[in-house]
Amino acid sequence: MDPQIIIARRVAKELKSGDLVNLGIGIPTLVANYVPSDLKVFFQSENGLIGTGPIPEQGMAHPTLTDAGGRPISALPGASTFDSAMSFGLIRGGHVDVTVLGGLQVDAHGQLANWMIPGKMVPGMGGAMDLVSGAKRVIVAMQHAAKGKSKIVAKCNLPLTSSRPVSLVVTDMAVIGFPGGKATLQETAPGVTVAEVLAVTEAELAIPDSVPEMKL
Amino acid sequence: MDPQIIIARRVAKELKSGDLVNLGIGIPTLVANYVPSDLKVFFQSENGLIGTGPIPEQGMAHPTLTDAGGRPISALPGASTFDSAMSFGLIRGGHVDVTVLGGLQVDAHGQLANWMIPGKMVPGMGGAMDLVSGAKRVIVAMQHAAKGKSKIVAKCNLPLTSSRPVSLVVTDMAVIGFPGGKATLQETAPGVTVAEVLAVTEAELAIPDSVPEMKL
Amino acid sequence: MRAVSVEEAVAMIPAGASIMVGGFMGVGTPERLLDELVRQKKSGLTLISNDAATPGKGVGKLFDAALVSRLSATHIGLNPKAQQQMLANQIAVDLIPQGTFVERIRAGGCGLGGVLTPTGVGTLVAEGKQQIEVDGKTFLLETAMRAQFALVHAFLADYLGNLAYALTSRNFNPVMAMAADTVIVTAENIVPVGVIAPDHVVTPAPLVDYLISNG
Amino acid sequence: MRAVSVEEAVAMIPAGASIMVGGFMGVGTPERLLDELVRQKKSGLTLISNDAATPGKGVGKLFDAALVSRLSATHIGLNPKAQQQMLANQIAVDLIPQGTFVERIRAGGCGLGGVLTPTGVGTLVAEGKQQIEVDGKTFLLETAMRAQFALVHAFLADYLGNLAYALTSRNFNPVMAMAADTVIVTAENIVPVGVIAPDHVVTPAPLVDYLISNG
Repeated sequence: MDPQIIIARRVAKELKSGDLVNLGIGIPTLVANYVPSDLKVFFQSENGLIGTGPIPEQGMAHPTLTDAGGRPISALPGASTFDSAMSFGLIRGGHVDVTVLGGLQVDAHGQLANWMIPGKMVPGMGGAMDLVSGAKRVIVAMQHAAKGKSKIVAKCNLPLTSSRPVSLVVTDMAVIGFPGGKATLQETAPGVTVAEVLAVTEAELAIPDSVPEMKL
Repeated sequence: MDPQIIIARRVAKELKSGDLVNLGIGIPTLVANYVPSDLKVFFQSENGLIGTGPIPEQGMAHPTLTDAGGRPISALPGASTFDSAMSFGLIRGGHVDVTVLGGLQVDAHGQLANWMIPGKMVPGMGGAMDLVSGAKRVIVAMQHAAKGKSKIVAKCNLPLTSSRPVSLVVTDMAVIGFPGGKATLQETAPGVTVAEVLAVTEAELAIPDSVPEMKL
Repeated sequence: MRAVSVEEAVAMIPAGASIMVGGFMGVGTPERLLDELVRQKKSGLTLISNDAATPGKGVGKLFDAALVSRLSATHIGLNPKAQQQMLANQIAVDLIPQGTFVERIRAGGCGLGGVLTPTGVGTLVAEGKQQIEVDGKTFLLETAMRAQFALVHAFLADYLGNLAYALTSRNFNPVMAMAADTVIVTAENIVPVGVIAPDHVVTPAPLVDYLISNG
Repeated sequence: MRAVSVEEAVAMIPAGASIMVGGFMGVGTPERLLDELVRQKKSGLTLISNDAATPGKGVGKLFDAALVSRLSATHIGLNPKAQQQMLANQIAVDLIPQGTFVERIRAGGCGLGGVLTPTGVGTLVAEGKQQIEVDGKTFLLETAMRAQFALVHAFLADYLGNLAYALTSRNFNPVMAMAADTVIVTAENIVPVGVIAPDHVVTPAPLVDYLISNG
C-alpha cells in the first residue's frame, strides 16, 4: 500500500461521530477519503467553513467556495460559514476535536516543528500554531523518515510550532503516542517490525510488552 | 417649554446625517423625537440593533424586538442586528459617533458619574462605562440641578463612569463644553441669563465674551 | 448533538453549578430551561447573565425561587428581588461593564486568556485589576470567563444543531454557546438540515451539545 | 456612506499608506481596488493581509507591481514573488499566526488594546513580547492592529452600505471593516435597502465610508 494511504487510513480510525475535524494540507487532506460514510464528522476549513464536501463536479465550482489553499470545494447539507475571528475562536477555544497536520519533526516529548526551515523555507505559520495550541487532539500525519533521516527526533532543531505536545503521530511505519510525556511505540504498520521502526527512529521510544499491528 | 424637551431638542441639533447614535434611557430617549426627518441618523440599541424605529403600532410588537430596557420597538428599513460582542465592539471601537446619556454629576473637568449612589442605588453600570470610554462624542443630557442642588459639580463625589471626560453637557439651563479641559458656558437656554446659570452651578465655569442663546 | 427532553437536560445540571444564560431583559432567554430549573429546585447556582430581568420573566424566575448564590451581571436595577437579595447578602454580585462582560465570555469561548479594555480605567471597576500600558494608553486586563453550562435560546435550530437567532434575541446567546463545557439549547423552531443557509448560521452545529426536543 | 468611482476611491489612498485587504488566497478580495492601486502606482504600501495570494490574483498583483514595502501576513508560501522580495529585503515581512492576526485586527476595530493568546508561547513568535500569567497559564500579549484604509469585498451591499458576504469569501472582510480609519467596499451586487434582512447583515452600514459604484 502507498505509504501516504497507510497514514491516511490509520488516522481516519481516530475520528468519531460528531467530531469537528480540521485537516491540514498534504497527507492530512487524504484522511477525508477514508472516513466511513456512516460516521458523521464535521470538517472545518479554517478560511471559514464547517461542512466541507468533496471537490465539486466539473463546471460546478464556485469562486467563493474554496479550501484554505484556495482550491474549489463543495459544502455538505448543514454546512455553515463564518469569518476568520470565529474560525480561530473555534480552533483556539478547543472546539475542534481533532486536527491532523503534517510535520517536519516531532521529538521525544511530542513537540512538533512544521512551519519553518530557517534560511530555506519561511512561508509563514498560517493557522498551524493556533491549531496545535488549541485543538483538543493534535495528530501528526507524516512519513516516518525523509531521505533516510528520521523525522522522529530526540529534540527538534527546527523552530517549534507550539510548546504544547501533540497527542499522536501516525507514520507509514508506526503509531507513536506520548503517555506520561514520553514517546511510546503504540502500533506498527502492516509488515513492519518493532526492530525496523527502532532502526529508523532517532528519538528514544518506549516499547510496551505488546505492540499490535495497525488495523486499517 | 418642558425642561426635558428643551434638553432633547438642543441635543438633537448635535446630530449629523450618517451619524451612528446611541441614546441612553430617560431624557436621552426623547432626543429621537426631535431629529429632523431629512437627517439620516442611525440609532443603535446596545442589545443588538442598528436602525431602531418608533414604538410599533398596537398589536404589531414582536417579543424579540426590544430596546435595552426590554420595551417593544420597531426597526427601520436598512436595520441590522448582531450579538452583544459586536454591539460593544461598535461602542468601544469608536464607531458610535454620538452617545447621549443621563447624568448624576458632571464635574469641572467633564468627568461623569451616572451609575451608582453608594449604599442607595447599585443597579450596575450596564453599557454606560463602555459608551463613555468608547463613543466618539459623549453628550450628557440632564437637568441642571436636582432638588436645588447643582449637578454640575466642582468634583464628582459619586463613583465615576469613566476617567475620560465627556464632550458636552446639555441641561435645561445651559450648554457646557470642556475646551482645554475646563468647563465653559457655551449657551444659555431661552430666557435664562448667565447670572442665573452661575447661581445654580457649583463648578467654576469659564464665561466667554459672548454666550448665545440655545437655538431650538 | 443529542436531542433530549427539558427534564433530562436540567437533570444533568447539579445544584451549585455555574450557568451562563442568554438573553437581555428576558428577551432571547431559554424560558423552558429556567422553568425546569425552578421545578427541579437547582439551588446554589452561580449565574452569569447580562441582567436579572424582571420578576417572573427570564432569569428573574431564578431570583423568585431564590436559587442563585452568585451572580455576574452588568445591570440588575430592574429586578427589585435581585436587588434585595444582593443588599441582604444572600447573593454575591459582581457587576461588570457590559462590553467587558461579553468580551470576557468571548475570551473564555475563544481560548484567549483575556483582553485589554479601556473601559473602567480610573473607576471602581479597576480595583484589584492589573493595568497594562500599550502605546502610552492604559488598559485593564480583564480575564476570560467560562461556565459549566450555557443555556441558549435560538430562533431556528436544524436537526444537526446549527442555530440562527431573531432580531434582538441574539444578544449574548452565540457568545455563551462557545464558553461552557456543556451547551444546552432551546429553539422556537426545529427545522430540517438546509433550511438555514450556510451564510445565515450563527452558531455552527458542533458547538451544541443538547437540543431540547419538542414535547 | 458615499458611492464613488474606483478611481476616486483609490485617489484618496496616498503612496506609503497602510492598507488592510480582505480575502484568503485571493478569495473575497476587492480585485477592482487592487487593479486600480496598480494603475495609479501607489507604492511603498504597508499591507496587512492574511497571505500574498498568487501572482496575478488578489493582493498578488501588488507584489507583481512591487508596490509593497511592509507586509503583515500569516502565510506567503504560495506567492514566489512575495517570497523573493522578502528574501531580497525589498519588503519587511512580519509573519503572524492566523488566529493572532485576526484577533489583533479585531482588537483594533473593537477598541481593545490587545488580547492574551496561548498561541506562540515557547516559539519564535514569543520573542520580544510580554508574557502574562492568568490562573497559572502563560499567554502572549498581542496588541491591537489598525490601518489607515480597509479594502473590503462583499457579496451584497445595499444603498445604505449594509454588507453580506458569500461562503468562504467572508474571511477577514468583516473584521477589517471595523479596524481602519477609512473603509472602502466593492460588492458583487448593489441592492436596494431591505434586500438584506436585518438578521443577515454582517457589516452594519455605519461602518462603511465608501462604496464603489457600478461603472
